[in-house]
Amino acid sequence: MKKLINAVEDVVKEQLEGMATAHPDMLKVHFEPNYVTRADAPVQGKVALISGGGSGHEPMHGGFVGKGMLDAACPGEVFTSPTPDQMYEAAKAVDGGAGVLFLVKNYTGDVLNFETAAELAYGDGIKVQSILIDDDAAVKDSLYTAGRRGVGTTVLAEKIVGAAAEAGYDLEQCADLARKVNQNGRSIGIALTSCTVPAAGKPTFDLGEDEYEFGIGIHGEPGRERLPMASADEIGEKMALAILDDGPYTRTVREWDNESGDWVEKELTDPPFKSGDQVIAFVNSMGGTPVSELYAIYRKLAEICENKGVTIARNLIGPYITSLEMQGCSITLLKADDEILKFWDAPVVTPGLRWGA
Amino acid sequence: MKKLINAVEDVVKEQLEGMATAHPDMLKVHFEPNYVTRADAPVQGKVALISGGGSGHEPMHGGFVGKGMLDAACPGEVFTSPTPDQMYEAAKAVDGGAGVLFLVKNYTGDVLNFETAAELAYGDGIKVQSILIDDDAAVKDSLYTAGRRGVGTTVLAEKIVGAAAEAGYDLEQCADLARKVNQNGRSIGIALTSCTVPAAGKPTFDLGEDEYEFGIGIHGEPGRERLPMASADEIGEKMALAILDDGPYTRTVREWDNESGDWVEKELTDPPFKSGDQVIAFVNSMGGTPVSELYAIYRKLAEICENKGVTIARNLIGPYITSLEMQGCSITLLKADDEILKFWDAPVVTPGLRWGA
Amino acid sequence: MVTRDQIVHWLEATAVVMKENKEYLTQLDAAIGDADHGINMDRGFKKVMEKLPSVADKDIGNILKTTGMTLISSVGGASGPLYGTFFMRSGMALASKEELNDEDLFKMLKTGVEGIVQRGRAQLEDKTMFDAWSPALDAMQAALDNGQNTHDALKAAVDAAEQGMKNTIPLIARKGRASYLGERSRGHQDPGATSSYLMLNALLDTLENE
Amino acid sequence: MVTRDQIVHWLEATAVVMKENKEYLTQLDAAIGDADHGINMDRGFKKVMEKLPSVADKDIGNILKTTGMTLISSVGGASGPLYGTFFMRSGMALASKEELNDEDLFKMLKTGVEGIVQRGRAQLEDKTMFDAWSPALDAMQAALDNGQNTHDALKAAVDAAEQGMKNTIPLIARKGRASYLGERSRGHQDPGATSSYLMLNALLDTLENE
Ligand SMILES: Nc1ncnc2c1ncn2[C@@H]1O[C@H](COP(=O)(O)OP(=O)(O)O)[C@@H](O)[C@H]1O
Ligand SMILES: Nc1ncnc2c1ncn2[C@@H]1O[C@H](COP(=O)(O)OP(=O)(O)O)[C@@H](O)[C@H]1O
Ligand SMILES: [Mg+2]
Ligand SMILES: [Mg+2]
Ligand SMILES: [Mg+2]
Ligand SMILES: [Mg+2]
Repeated sequence: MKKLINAVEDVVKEQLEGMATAHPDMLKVHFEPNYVTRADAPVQGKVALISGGGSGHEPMHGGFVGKGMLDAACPGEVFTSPTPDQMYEAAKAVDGGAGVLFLVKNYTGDVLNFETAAELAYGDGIKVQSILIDDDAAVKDSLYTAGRRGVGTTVLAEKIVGAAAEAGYDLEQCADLARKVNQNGRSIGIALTSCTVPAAGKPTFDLGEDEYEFGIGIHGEPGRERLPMASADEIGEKMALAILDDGPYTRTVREWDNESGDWVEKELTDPPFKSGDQVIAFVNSMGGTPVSELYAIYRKLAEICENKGVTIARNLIGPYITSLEMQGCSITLLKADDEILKFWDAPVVTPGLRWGA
Repeated sequence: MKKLINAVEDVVKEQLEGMATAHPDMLKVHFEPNYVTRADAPVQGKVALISGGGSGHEPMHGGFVGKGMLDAACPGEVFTSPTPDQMYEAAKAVDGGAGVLFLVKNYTGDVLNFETAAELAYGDGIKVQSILIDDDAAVKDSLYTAGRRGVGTTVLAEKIVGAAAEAGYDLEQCADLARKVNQNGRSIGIALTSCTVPAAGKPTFDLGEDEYEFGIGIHGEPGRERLPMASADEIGEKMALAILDDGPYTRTVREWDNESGDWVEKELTDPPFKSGDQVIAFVNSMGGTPVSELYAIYRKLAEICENKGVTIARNLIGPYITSLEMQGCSITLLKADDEILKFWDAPVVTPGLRWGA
Repeated sequence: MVTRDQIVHWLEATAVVMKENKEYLTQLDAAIGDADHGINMDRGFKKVMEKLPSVADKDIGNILKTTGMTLISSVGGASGPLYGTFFMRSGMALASKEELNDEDLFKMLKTGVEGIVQRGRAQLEDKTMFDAWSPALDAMQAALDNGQNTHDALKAAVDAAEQGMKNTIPLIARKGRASYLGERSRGHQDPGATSSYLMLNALLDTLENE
Repeated sequence: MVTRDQIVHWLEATAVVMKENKEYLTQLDAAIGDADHGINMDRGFKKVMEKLPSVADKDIGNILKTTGMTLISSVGGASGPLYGTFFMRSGMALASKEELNDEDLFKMLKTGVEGIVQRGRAQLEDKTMFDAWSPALDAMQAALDNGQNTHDALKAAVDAAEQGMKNTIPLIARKGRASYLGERSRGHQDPGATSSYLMLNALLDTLENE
C-alpha cells in the first residue's frame, strides 16, 4: 500500500484538518465527535441539510458543505458508518429553527445510525426528516436484500435539495424534493482495480489484468459480475443500458414522522426511464480514473441516450463520489423536471462543487 | 494496461468528442488539426489566450477553455507536443483583433512548435506574444539542460492571465502579467506509481512498493531522485522545502517581438520566496491520487508556510495538471500581489475550473 | 439474584471475549461482509471499559444505558446501533434496579432483543444476530416456565444461541451487507450471530464463576 | 547535377529508411528520451509520401518546402519543427530550381542545418542531431574545396556524420528532453543524430544508384 498518509488511524482526522485549514471561508471542522459544518451555520430560518457516511468517498460529503449544498457532513472512519452522536451534535449545531433533513445512503449501518440520531435530535425538540438514497441499479430486488445501495444520486440530491433549502423550502418540501430526486435517479458502477483501505493495508479484492467488475458499490466491494475487460464503448453501453432498461423498483422505506414521533413505513415505486425524458447525466470517477477517460464514457452515454430519446439537459463529469484511489467509474441518470433543473442551476459554493457564485 | 478507452490511436479524438458533447455551452472542438476554442470565440477586441501541449494532463488545457481563462487549447497526442498548424489555426480562429498570447510550457518540443506557430500567425498579420512557463524547481540549472520544465504554474497563469484578458488588458500587459506569474511561481512533483501511455501499453517506469520518485515532471518521466517511501508529513515537508528554500533562478528566454518580427532573448531571474510573502498554494493530484490525500499534504504545507512566515492567501486543491492515472501529487506556490489575487478571484467558467459565475 | 457487580463483571467478561475473538469475528465478516465486525466490537467494548468505572456504583439500569450509549457512539456500522439499542432498552426496562431476579434477567434480554428487532427489522433466518437471540429467548422462556432456575434457564438459552448461530451457516443473507452477496452468502456463519452467542455465553460464565 | 527526380527518390528512400529504423530509433529515444523518435519520424515521412505525388512535378524548392511543411504538421515533438525547418529553409534557398549543381547541393544542406541551429540553438557536443550535421558539413566543404566531385564530397559528409553520431555516445545531453537526465544521458547514442545520419546516407545511396 502506497498512499500519502501518516499513521492509518489518523487518516480521517488529518484529512479533516487539511480541509479546515484550506477552506475556513466555507466550512468549520469539529472533532470528537467529528463533523463538518457550514462556516455560517446555523442559518436562521433555513432547513439544515445533513449527510454523512463512511470516509473514502471524497469530496463527498465534507467537500459538499457550504452555501447552496450541505449544512453539515458526518464522516465515519474509512468505509464505516458514522455514529449517531456525530449526526446528533451536527444537527444541534446547524439547526436554524426550521428543522434538519438527513440524507442517508441506504446501507444498514448508515440507516441504523442515522435513525438513532434522528430519535435523539427529535428528543431535543429539533424537527427531523430523513430521506433514504437507494439508487444502485446493480442491486436487483429489495425483498431479499437490504435494498438498493445509495450511490451517485446522493451527490445530485445534496446539490438540488441544498439549493431548495437555500431558496426557502420548508422541511416537508425539502423532504418531498429529496424523495423525488431519489426516486428519479439511478446509478451503476464499474471497477478496473480494487482500492486499498488504509487500515487493511492491502487491496480489498484481486482483479486480473483482463477483467473488470460490473455493478460495484462504493466501498471496494466486488460487483454484480466479473467480466472480461472491454472497450470504453462496450463498458459505457452496458452501463447506460443497465440504467435505461431497468424496470420499476419497489421497496418499503422508513421515514420519521414528527407528529407521532415515530417511524412510518412507506412503499415507494420508482418509474423506469422512457423516451422523452430529460435527465441530468453524471459520469463519476471512482478516484483513480482520470477525467479524460470519463469523457470517453460520456461520449458513448450521450449517443445511447440520444438513441433512446432521452435528452441530457445537464451533466457533471469528474470524481465526486469515489472509493479511495479505485480505478473505475459510475454513471448516474436523474430524470429532471423544471424544479430539479432550477435547483441544479442555482449557485453552490463548496470545496467540491462550485458555480454561480 | 486497463483504461476506459477504445483503440489507442483514437484516445485523444474520442476524449475531445466527449468534451464537445458535454460542454457545448463553454467550448467548441475542431478536428484536423485538433484544437478547442471558446464557444463564443473570437471575442472582438479581447486578447486571445492560447495554450496547448501533449494530452494526458486533463483537465489542462482543453478543460480550461471558456470565459475567464483560455480562448483556445491545442492538444497533441498523449505526452507529445502539438504541431504548429494546430496553434496557427487556433490563433486564426480566436484572434479578436487584439492579438494572441501563447502560454508555452518549457519542453523543447512545445517551445519549437509554438515558435513556428507564432511565426506563421505573425506572417498572417496576427499580433503575437509568447510567454514561457518554466517553474519546475526539480530542475536545478538552466545552463546544462533545456531549463526548468513547465508544470503547475501553467494552470495558475492560464486562470490569472485569462481573467486579465477578460478585463481588457492589452497584449503587452497580458504578456507582462504572464511573465510575472511565471517568475513568481515554483513547483515540485512526486510519484507513487508510474502511468501508462495508451500507445505504449505498459507503465513508463517501475517503482517498488517501498519507494517513490521525487522531482518528477508531468510525462511519467522518472524524477530527480528515488527515495524510500515515507509518510505524508515527510513527503509534504520535503516538497514544501524544495520550493521555499530554492534559490534564485536565472535563464535566457526567447520572446517574440512584433516590431522587428523576430525573436529576442531576455535574461530573467526569479526571486526566491521569503518571509512575509503571500502566496496562492496549489496542491495537485497527478491523476490517481484522491483529493483526500491531497488534504493531508496541504495540512503539512500550511504548517510549513506558517513557520516560514509565508501566508497562504488562496488555495487550489485537486487534479488539474495530471499525468494520466499516475498516483502522486505536486505543489505549486505562486507569490501573489494584489493584481494577481484580483484576477485569481475573478469569475471563470470552464469545464475544469469554475467560480464567480 | 443477579447483583450489580455481576452485571459489571459480565460486561468486563464480554470485553475480554470480544478482544480474544477480534480476529475470528473479523474473519467471519471478511467472508460475507466488510471485515470489520471484530474490530468494531472490540473498539466498542474497550470504550465501555473506559466508561464503566464512572457508573459502576450506579443502579443496573444506569449501567446498561451507559453501555448502550457508549456502544452506539463508538461501534458504528450495523452492529453498533443494534447492540447499542439492546443495552439502552434493557437499561430502560430495569431502571433503578440494584439487583435482578429471574424474571428481571429474562426481561433484560427480551426487551434488549426487541430493541434489536425494532431497529433492524430482522426476521428469523435472515442470517443476522437475531438468529442467535430468537431461539435463545424461546429456550429460556420454556425453561423458566418449566420452573428451572436462572442458571439452568440461561444454560438452555446459551445452547440454543450456539445452535442458532451454527444454523446461520446454510442461510442466504437477507439483511445487512451480506444480503448483496445472495447465493454467495451461503456456507458462512454470520458474524453478528457469533458475537451475540459470545456475549450471552459470557453472561453464563460470569454467573457460574461467582 | 542532381535532378528533381533524384530529390524525390531521396525523400522516398528516407521514408523507407525511417520505416526500417522505426524500432531502432525509438529504442535509442527510450534510453534518454520518451521513446517516440522512430514513431515520429516514420509518421512524418509517411505523410511526406502522401503529399509528394501532388508536387513531384514542381521545382525542387517547392518539393522541399512542401516536405518541410508536412514534417512540421505531422511529426510534433522537438524533431518535427527541427527537420521541418531544415527542409523549409533549404527549399527557400533553392526556390524555383529544377536541378542542383554541387554548390546547390551543399547550399541545400547548409541552409537546412542553419535552420536547425536557429530554431534549436544547439551547440556542438550538446548531444543533438547537430553533432551529426556539423562535422558532415565541414567534411563536405573541405572536400569541395579540395575539388572533389559531388559523390565523393557527399561520401565524406556521410562518413563524418556517422562518426559524429557515434561521438554523441559519451556526451552529456544539454539540449532537449535528454538534458534532464544529466550524467545518466552518458553512454547512449543520440536518436536525432542517428536519424540525421540515416537521412544523409539515404541521399548518398540515392545518388549512387542512379
Ligand atoms: N437488519 C439487521 N438486523 C439485525 N442484525 C443485523 C442487521 N443487519 C446486519 N446485522 C448484523 O450485523 C452484523 C455485521 O456487523 P458489522 O460488521 O459490525 O457492521 P457492518 O455490516 O456495517 O460492517 C451482521 O453479521 C449481522 O449479524
Ligand atoms: N535544441 C535542439 N537542437 C537540436 N536538436 C535537438 C534539440 N532538442 C532535441 N533535439 C533532437 O531531437 C531528438 C528527439 O526528437 P524526438 O524524440 O522526436 O522529440 P521529443 O524529444 O520531443 O520526443 C533528440 O535526439 C535530439 O537529437
Ligand atoms: Mg516526444
Ligand atoms: Mg462489517
Ligand atoms: Mg463496516
Ligand atoms: Mg522523443
